[in-house]
Amino acid sequence: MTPLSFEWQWNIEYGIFFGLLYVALGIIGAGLTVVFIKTVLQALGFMRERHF
Amino acid sequence: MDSPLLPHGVKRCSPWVFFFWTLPWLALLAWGGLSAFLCLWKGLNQTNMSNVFAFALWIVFDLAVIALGAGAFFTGFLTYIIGKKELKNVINTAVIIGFICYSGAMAMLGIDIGQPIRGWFIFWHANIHSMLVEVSFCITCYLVVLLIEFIPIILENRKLEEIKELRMFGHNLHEVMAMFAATGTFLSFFHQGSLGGMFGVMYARPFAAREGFYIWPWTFFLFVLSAIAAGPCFTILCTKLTEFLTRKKLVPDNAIQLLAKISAWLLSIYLVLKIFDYLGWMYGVVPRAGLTFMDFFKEGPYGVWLIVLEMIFCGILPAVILMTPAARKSQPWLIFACLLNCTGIVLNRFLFIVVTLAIPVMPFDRFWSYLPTWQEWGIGLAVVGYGFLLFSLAYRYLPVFPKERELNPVAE
Amino acid sequence: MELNRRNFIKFLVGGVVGIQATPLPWKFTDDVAIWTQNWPWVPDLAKGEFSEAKSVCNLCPGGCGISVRKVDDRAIKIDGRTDYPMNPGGICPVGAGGLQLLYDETLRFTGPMKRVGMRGKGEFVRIPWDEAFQILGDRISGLRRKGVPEQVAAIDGNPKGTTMSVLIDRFMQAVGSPNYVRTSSIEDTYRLGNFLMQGSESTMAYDLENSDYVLSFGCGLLEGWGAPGRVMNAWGLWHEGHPDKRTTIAQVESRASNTASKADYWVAPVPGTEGALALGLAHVIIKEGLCDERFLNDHTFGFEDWDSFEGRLHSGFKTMVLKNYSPQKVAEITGVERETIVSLAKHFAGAKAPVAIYGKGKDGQNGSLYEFMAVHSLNALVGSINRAGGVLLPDALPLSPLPPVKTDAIASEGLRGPRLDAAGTDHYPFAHSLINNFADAVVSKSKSPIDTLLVFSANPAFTVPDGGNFRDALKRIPFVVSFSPYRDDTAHMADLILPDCTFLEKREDVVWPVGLQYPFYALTTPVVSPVYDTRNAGDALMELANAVDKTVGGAFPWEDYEAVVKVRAKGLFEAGGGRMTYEPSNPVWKQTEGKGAKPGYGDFDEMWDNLLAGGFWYRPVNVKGGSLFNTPSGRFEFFSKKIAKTIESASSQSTMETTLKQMGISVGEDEACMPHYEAAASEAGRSEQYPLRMMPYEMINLASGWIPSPPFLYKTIFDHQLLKNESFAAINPVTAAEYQLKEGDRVAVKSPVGKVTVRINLFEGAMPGIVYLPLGFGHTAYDEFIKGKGVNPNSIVLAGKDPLSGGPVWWNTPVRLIKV
Amino acid sequence: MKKEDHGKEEQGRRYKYGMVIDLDKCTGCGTCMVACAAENNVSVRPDQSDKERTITWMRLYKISNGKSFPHTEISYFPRPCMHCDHHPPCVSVCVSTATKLDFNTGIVSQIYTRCIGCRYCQAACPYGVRYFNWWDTYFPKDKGLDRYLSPEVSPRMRGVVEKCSFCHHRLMRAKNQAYAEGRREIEEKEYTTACAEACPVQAITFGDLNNPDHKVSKLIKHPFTFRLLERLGTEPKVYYRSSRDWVRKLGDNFLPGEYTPVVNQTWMEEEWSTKPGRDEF
Repeated sequence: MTPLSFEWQWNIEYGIFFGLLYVALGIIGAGLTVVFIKTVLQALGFMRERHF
Repeated sequence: MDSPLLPHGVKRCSPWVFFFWTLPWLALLAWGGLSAFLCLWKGLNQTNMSNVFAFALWIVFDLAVIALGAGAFFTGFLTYIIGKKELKNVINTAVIIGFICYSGAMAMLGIDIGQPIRGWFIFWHANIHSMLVEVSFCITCYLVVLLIEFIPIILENRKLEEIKELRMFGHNLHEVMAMFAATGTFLSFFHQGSLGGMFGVMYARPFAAREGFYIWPWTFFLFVLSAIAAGPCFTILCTKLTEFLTRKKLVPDNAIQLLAKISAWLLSIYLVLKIFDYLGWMYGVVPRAGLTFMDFFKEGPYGVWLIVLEMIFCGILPAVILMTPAARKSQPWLIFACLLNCTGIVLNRFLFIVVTLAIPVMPFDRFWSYLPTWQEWGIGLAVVGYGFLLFSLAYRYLPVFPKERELNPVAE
Repeated sequence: MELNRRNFIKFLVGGVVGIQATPLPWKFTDDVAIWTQNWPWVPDLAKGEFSEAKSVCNLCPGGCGISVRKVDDRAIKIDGRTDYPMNPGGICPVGAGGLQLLYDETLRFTGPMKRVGMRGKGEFVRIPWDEAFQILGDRISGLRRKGVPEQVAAIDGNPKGTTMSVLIDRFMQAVGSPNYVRTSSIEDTYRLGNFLMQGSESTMAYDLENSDYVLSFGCGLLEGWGAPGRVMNAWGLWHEGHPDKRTTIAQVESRASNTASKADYWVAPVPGTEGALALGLAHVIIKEGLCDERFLNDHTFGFEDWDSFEGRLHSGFKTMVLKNYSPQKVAEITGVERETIVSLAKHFAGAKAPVAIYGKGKDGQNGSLYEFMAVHSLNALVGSINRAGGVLLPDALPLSPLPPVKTDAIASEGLRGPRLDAAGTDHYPFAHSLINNFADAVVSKSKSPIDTLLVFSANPAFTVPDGGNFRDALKRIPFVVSFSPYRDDTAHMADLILPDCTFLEKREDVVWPVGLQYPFYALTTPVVSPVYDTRNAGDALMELANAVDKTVGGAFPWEDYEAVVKVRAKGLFEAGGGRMTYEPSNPVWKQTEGKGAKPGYGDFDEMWDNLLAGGFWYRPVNVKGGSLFNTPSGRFEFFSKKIAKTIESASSQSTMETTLKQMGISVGEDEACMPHYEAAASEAGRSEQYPLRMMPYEMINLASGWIPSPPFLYKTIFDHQLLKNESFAAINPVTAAEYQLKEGDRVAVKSPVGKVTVRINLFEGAMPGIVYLPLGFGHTAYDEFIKGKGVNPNSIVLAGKDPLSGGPVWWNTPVRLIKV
Repeated sequence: MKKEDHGKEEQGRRYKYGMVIDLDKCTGCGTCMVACAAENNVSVRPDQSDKERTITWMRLYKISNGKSFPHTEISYFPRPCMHCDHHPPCVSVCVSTATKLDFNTGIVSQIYTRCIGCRYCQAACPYGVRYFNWWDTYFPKDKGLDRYLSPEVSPRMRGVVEKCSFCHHRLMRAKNQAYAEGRREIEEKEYTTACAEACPVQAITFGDLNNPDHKVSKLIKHPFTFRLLERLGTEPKVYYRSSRDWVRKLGDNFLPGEYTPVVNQTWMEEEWSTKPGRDEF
């Protein structure tokens, strides 16, 4: 799964597969963090809550 | 009694009625629980699976629900990426159904594998050449996405909304939903496809084997197509069922019609390709393996009629109905077509899983047949129970249908 | 920041999230994955020092060489031996699974035991050995004191000539009972036929490896006939090289068995008419002038018509065959096409070194004497006797005899009495022992004439083809003692158990396996020390003798069993000419006396040590010169003078007709002395009520003798032979159609003496009108792996009597099918 | 699931163990099955008649020419793991890399402690050589049946897939032996499988297909040899051999008229031709 696990091979297939995987995970992770931080800031009043 | 929890300005049945309504589904869950316990404690000898039927009822259920759950990502895709505003009215339903299907499937898989305790090896010792690994990765990630999409809906619950932070969190999530939807679409596309790939790549099983493009056998693309063709139909069915049970109109027709129309087109395209696929297979893969099409149906309980059923009655027929606006607009026909369409996809998955394994490849081997045990049914139906339960709860306590209030004004 | 609920939760969540970042969860799950495997019921395998021990398998009389792989004192695998003449490398499935017979505790007796509770319930309690000997010794000496030693009987399943069987016989003599009964086997037929036609009482020495045309009348070459290891190895040799050059195998059998299917030709006569077929072939061979005139003239008697010295003209074999066995007639009897008979005869006689061999499946059951003689006469016709690739004439195995037994008055008195099975009487003049008659005699009397029955290496309750007669006999005999190491069907019904060691725990001799063309001798080695409190039956027997009384004990002056074996083995050394080494490059059947390897031992002790180390002794046989046959005429006898003489003396009291009738012979005086076909043997008892015929059939992957099948073997049984606990009857689809039977249907197979319920297996290779039941299922004892699986055909066999020999005719039981 | 680059594999590939089974010799006695089970600690349950679930690494299939009496013939296909070459159907599908094709020996291995029991490999294998442990292994201590177990072969746990390993532990044994004696190579006779060793008619020959001196590499050139389901492209390393057309026909699927008998093909200066079946008078 990671270059640490011994199945890992330094070839293009692994690059593509895990590359895409980590991109996806990255987006999800990033999105969540952003939302989380935003919420915290709003909660602490550093940022105005948008109403819609 | 639970009125403070109910959404504003909508009518809900009394807690007691609701309680009794949940009983059958709880019963199913209990049955499933018992079965699960037996399978985990005593082992898979509790099932009628065998070295011949390595995949059986559970995998059929898995693939079926995942295909039907495709409504979630596809509607999400249409709503957030393409920007079909009218679909905002069904997106919640789609998401919840998707969540139910995927979480249910994951739970079943957990019991299906012989060493659940080692399930995580799929990720840790991943063999990326295996379609099933691709499936596992994508499904797991996508389940997270679905959760993220589900959370805001939960946070819209009346009581939770009162908590400022949570409300803000929900709103913020909403704002970036498009991004999640995109990721979800990407992930779903691949796991729906890989589920098909799983069977297409079994090149030593002529009944399932397919040629393809680069590493992807045709089944890869066909599964994606059939999933997004059937997914919306399933969403429609669920909405209609809810409307029927609650005796309310919950979703404006334009949304339903749009879904139906899209599904009609996708189904038609799918069928055309599927027919080509069948022909290519019949005149390519099969004779190359030294077989003729009818050799697959020499003996055994699974006859060629299954394919006729799949392609004509559960394929072309619903496609035609959904294509003709008149039929599409009449509720009974619409529901009938959606039912057929969903049956068709389940049948398709059944053919690829059970029939493939029932047909011997070695000329001196015999045809096999298989009947699930009550434990297998128990776990399969538990997912259904779980689905009904979760959806009922969601409907009761969350504003699943944004237009419910204006479609059903209640005298205060 | 004060610690309120929310913060607490925050910390908690934060902590949990934090831990996920560490390798801890992975490590933990990984460990869990490993821990979950440490269940108590997953065996942990003791490591240790590996070693290989050479020995000989004596699960059957085949005597294959085995090499047992061990870890410390634990045997873990049985393989074949390449330094061994009988089976260079390979073994049979039973042998390969042998370790389960050693280690399956529920299959074995863990020590001497005494019955508690009902007879036949199989409930026993452990007792010390001394007590066991005490109980049995007292009982036997009691009978002796009463002056009825003949009420002691012994059933012996050990191969003839083995030290064990010699000792048991000796014990019975010392006790003074004539009722030493052996389980029947094809050996009986061979020795009898050999005795009558060739004047020798040793086994048939078929030189299979050198033959270029093997005509097998019913031998289950691939079902375990002869010495399986040797025969199967020969099978491999026959199929080496180019099809046009290899040995041809023609199988005569009613069912498409493995042998029949794999053979080059298959001829399917009605069971029991094989003799007629053989004589039909003889007819063609004689008529076409394909006989070996030289051999017939120089070495045979009774081929042509002849005058006895009182001037009576006797018709010879030739006349009889030409008169009675035209292909046309034989075709009618056997159901084999005329053309087939003619061309088969021509093939056979045309071959360079043809041999006609006779058998019935495995060796476990007797054959028909006249059938054997008919088949063997073919070898004489084509001169395949005393010729490479034919039937050789080796001298008997030169084991030294034991000193004669000194019997006391009681014993001598008892031995003078008649045998219960009437073997050797006018009815069965040549028989040594007839186990079926024994059972009949016990059952027929109101009070059992036998008080105490000793059973050695035998499971008669299961193996005797008599419709369950022997079981009834066992129930009636007051006291049954089993020396079996296994909880077999007979031991299950016993009162006292003196368990023997298994073949891997004791010293035992293997004496000249069935059908082998050269004298052979080998010793098993105790590969592991006895796992349980068991004793070599030989030692136990000697202890018992002492427990009986002085005189009986006096018959066994040796300190232990091995000593007796050694005494006998000395003869091998004295005879000389033996060899104890084997080179795969120079197999025994290629060697001849004198030439080839040196004996490989200087003095007897060296030879003995060699034997003790899993060694073996053999002496190559070459073609003889001078007088070949030890018959009254000194020639090969188509017309047996011994039979003539016996008939004459027997008929001195009564008329010739009645005498022949008593012997079950339906033909005239002269014919009775020659190979001929007895119609009665094949048509007996079939009627409107019982229109079909039941034939038990044997498989090499299912033990049908007294040795249980190792559980491993059930992996090799097909689910159309055994499904759950039901075994199948193989019948031809045509026959099935007559009874509206489909695959898997349940039917009762009913014979005049019993009924078994089986399921139907439609098999094209089954002769129409015959119901084939597998032998080896239907045990009423042993453990969960074996007990109650399928049915035992022996329990419904209606056994007729084979003319002259008196052995059971187990191969044609009239039956009918009743759909269940 | 990508097709590996074969060239890359073949590089530095020294051994390619394989098997030739002579079906004319094979007597269907089942010794191979028993020897295999005994050698490899295969679980033996009280009911072995449930052929869908019993474990038989080496399995005998009974075949018949279907002709009516007395022209009926039966024969047998002993079926170990085919150890498919280059791209075995089971290897690429395994999710947890629990089964691998050892490029150096050609043996398809199975790591029991790695297998998660998803059974995808079973679905992918057309030969049915893969067996799932539906139950816990059955070697009851109270029966003493655990005493004949070999420490050379690790026992399997419930819920994992197992299969024929070409008695891999015997290869290890031979290698260690050779190493101890300071040899680099192992002799042909030093490494053979339990089934081949036990076969009483020597119908099974085992050896290195890459080694021209080994018997197998000569035998596979015989005109009578064929492989099971060869046309599927699984490239089995187990070869069969039969002189009877009806048997050979059952070795693969053939469209009408596709099967062609062997007629006068030369091998070792001799002409070989197959025949329909058992000779008839």
